[in-house]
Amino acid sequence: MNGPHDLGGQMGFGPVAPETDEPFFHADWEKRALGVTLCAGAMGHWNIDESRHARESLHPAVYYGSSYYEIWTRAVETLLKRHGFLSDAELAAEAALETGTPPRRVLKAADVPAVLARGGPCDRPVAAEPRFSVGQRVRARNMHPTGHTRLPRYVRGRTGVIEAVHGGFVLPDTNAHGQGENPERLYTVVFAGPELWGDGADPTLTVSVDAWESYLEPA
Amino acid sequence: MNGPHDLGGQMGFGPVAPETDEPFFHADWEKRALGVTLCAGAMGHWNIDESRHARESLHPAVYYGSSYYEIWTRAVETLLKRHGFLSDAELAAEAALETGTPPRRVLKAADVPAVLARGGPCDRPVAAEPRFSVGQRVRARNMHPTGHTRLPRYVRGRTGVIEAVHGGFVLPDTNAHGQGENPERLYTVVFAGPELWGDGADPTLTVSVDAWESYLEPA
Amino acid sequence: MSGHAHDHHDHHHDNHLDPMDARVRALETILTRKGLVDPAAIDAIVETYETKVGPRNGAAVVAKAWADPAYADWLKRDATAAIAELGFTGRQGEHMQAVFNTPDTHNLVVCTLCSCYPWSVLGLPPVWYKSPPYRSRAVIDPRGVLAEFGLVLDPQTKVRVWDSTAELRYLVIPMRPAGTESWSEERLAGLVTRDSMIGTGVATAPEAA
Amino acid sequence: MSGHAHDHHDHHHDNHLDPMDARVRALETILTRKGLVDPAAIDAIVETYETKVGPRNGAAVVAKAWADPAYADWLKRDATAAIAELGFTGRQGEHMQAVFNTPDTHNLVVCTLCSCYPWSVLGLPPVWYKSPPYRSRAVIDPRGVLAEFGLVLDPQTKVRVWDSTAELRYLVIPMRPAGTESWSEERLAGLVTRDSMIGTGVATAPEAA
Repeated sequence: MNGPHDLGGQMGFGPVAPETDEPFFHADWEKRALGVTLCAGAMGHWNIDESRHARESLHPAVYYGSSYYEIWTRAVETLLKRHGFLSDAELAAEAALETGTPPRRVLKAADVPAVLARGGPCDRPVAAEPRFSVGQRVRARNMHPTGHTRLPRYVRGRTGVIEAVHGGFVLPDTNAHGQGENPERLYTVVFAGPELWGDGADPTLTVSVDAWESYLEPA
Repeated sequence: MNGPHDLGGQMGFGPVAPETDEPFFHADWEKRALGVTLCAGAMGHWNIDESRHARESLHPAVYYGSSYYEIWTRAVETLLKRHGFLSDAELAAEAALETGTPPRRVLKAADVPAVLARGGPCDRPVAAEPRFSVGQRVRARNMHPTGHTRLPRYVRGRTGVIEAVHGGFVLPDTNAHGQGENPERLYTVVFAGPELWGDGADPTLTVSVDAWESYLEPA
Repeated sequence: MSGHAHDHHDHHHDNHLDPMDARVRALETILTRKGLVDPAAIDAIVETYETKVGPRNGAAVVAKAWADPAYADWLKRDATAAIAELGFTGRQGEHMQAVFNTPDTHNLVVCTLCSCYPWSVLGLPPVWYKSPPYRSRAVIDPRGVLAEFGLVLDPQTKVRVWDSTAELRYLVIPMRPAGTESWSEERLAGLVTRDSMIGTGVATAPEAA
Repeated sequence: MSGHAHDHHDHHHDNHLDPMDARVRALETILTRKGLVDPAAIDAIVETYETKVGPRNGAAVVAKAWADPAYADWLKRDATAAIAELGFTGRQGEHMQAVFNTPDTHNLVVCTLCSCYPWSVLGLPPVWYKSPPYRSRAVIDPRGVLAEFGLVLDPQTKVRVWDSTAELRYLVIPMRPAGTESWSEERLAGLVTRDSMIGTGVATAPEAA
């Protein structure tokens, strides 16, 4: 979706504000928000693509008016409700009122190190030969799906060069919507600054994205 | 600028909400906001392009979280401050504290009908022959200025057809920034839906924009 | 729109708590004290758009175009002059263009970049016209938008969207309803809704009027 | 950012009034009561990223790459394996790629679409990395962004921006500072800042360390 999250090239947000000696967290609730988000995800009822789509589906006023842990919190509430673990009545009452979906698993403290160290690899074997090869010129498709995608708007319709051909990876566009992993090959595609941003662009700039095969067409 | 105002093709704002028997105003302050904005503009110290740029320069969280009269109010405060008519101290004290810039003119009630009926035409003679002709294929430039522009992001880099060649009009890109009216010819350019939005687009759709000559290049 | 977005927006319609009320009042007070703004001029502006300049202007233009082929032709060639002939001129109507619906093509007007709207013939724009849902979707999903207004076009009908990116202001001339052949201009004008002149509606059928 | 934007945002740093505090507390309470979340697991997650997984991991990788050409070569060919060799694996580091700064090219990592970041070697991302100013501008005006970090590149230096749009996670290997020829890996690691591994900084010069 062309949502608020697709920020490449947008303007009007002001300067970057690096913090000296930035703390790990700026409030205790941020620690709990991180933990709740990871524990809820560890139940195994949704994947990272569905999580990302829940975040980018927040109203743009909310997305831009919220810190990132607030975005995470609002999104995990959405996911918990969608999958039957939480109700609006429970949130309003601040109490557990319903039985809800039984979880596939619950993350225990003792398992945290192993679970974090394992992560969630999303490479998958793909039998087909790559459609594109290193050095080939390709165009990022001018696509505007209403669902989740990972092709940012600023490269769509622009021409770049394949720099690396990777193996297969889970396709976010279907995986986010319960339509399967449909692994496709991934490519690193490099775009010249002026191709992306026009005549005034920094001529020394190149930008790469990692694009699934169906995001690309021969140039 | 690629600001929050450039909404064509963005997603995530929800359904349109038509109101039955919508009132002219939803609160009394909206009436005063309209009047203050028009009266302040009638002093003659800024033009409509500078006004629009003040609105689109609001932080995106504010722009998307505000009603349109709130956007107008925040922008007119910016303009009044920029041109020396108002200070933050005055806004904080809710009182007139400083003399400020003398206004070129002040709109009186008796003059309102004539001023509104006259409006502010922005057609200007342009001596040069048009660079493009009706039926010609043109490409909207892939430009990303940091200042004001009226070429929406969704047509940039896309190819359309000149449908009408108009006369000269004040160029917003310079006029918004006190860099002169620099009138250029205006063209109505029509784009096919699939050219703008890709293969899934409504094949019966065409969209036109009105584009100044320097926004276009031969396709 | 999610429940949280509603959390975020609802206060704009809650006049009792709206901080904009105090903010605009303070602004007007300061500017009045400084002699920059005349409150009576504000009253006159508000009165103009509440009582004088509104969609009845546009409806008169449309009705005349329906009733008088020569006028329709003039409107097609030089809308600014043809509309001025009826006395409708001025702010946000300085450069007008009339676009005519046909059995083949439905026209829809939007301003994706701000809130450009033909004030001189339609008055002040409605809230939805200025809001992100309409501005974002009219150019990519016009049929979806029209459905939210209860208007379902024939799939064969072409949709032409006019994005008001410059100072041209567009007035849609809806198709004249059947069964109105003998009607006066004044009676015809009663069929012309504001939405039909934006393109989010069509003219009212005589039996419904 | 305008004063009004500050109005809008400042409450996020005012912990006393922050409604998020109550919201997250309620959420954790409900989920705990329902047996879906174990508060001790949350504690363990927080402790992991406060004390175990952070930029010192990445600094060890960089220092080893500086000290050991064979390791640097392995890191270039298969960063995931080379980094796992040092014990750094897992969440948001499953598929790693190391990108090496050279006298000609400076690398910069961003995630324009969300907040993708190599947790296994850098820990949790800083607030600015996840925020719209950085995410929007890194791909269109990287030199302007770097200047806000106090880093002014030679105009001849090429800037290569890596937008983390998939599950590959990028670790920038900054250039080894001159005058460190005899240094141990451990001492070298002390020169490797977090920002130098994102590309918003360079390694600390020995005289400044």
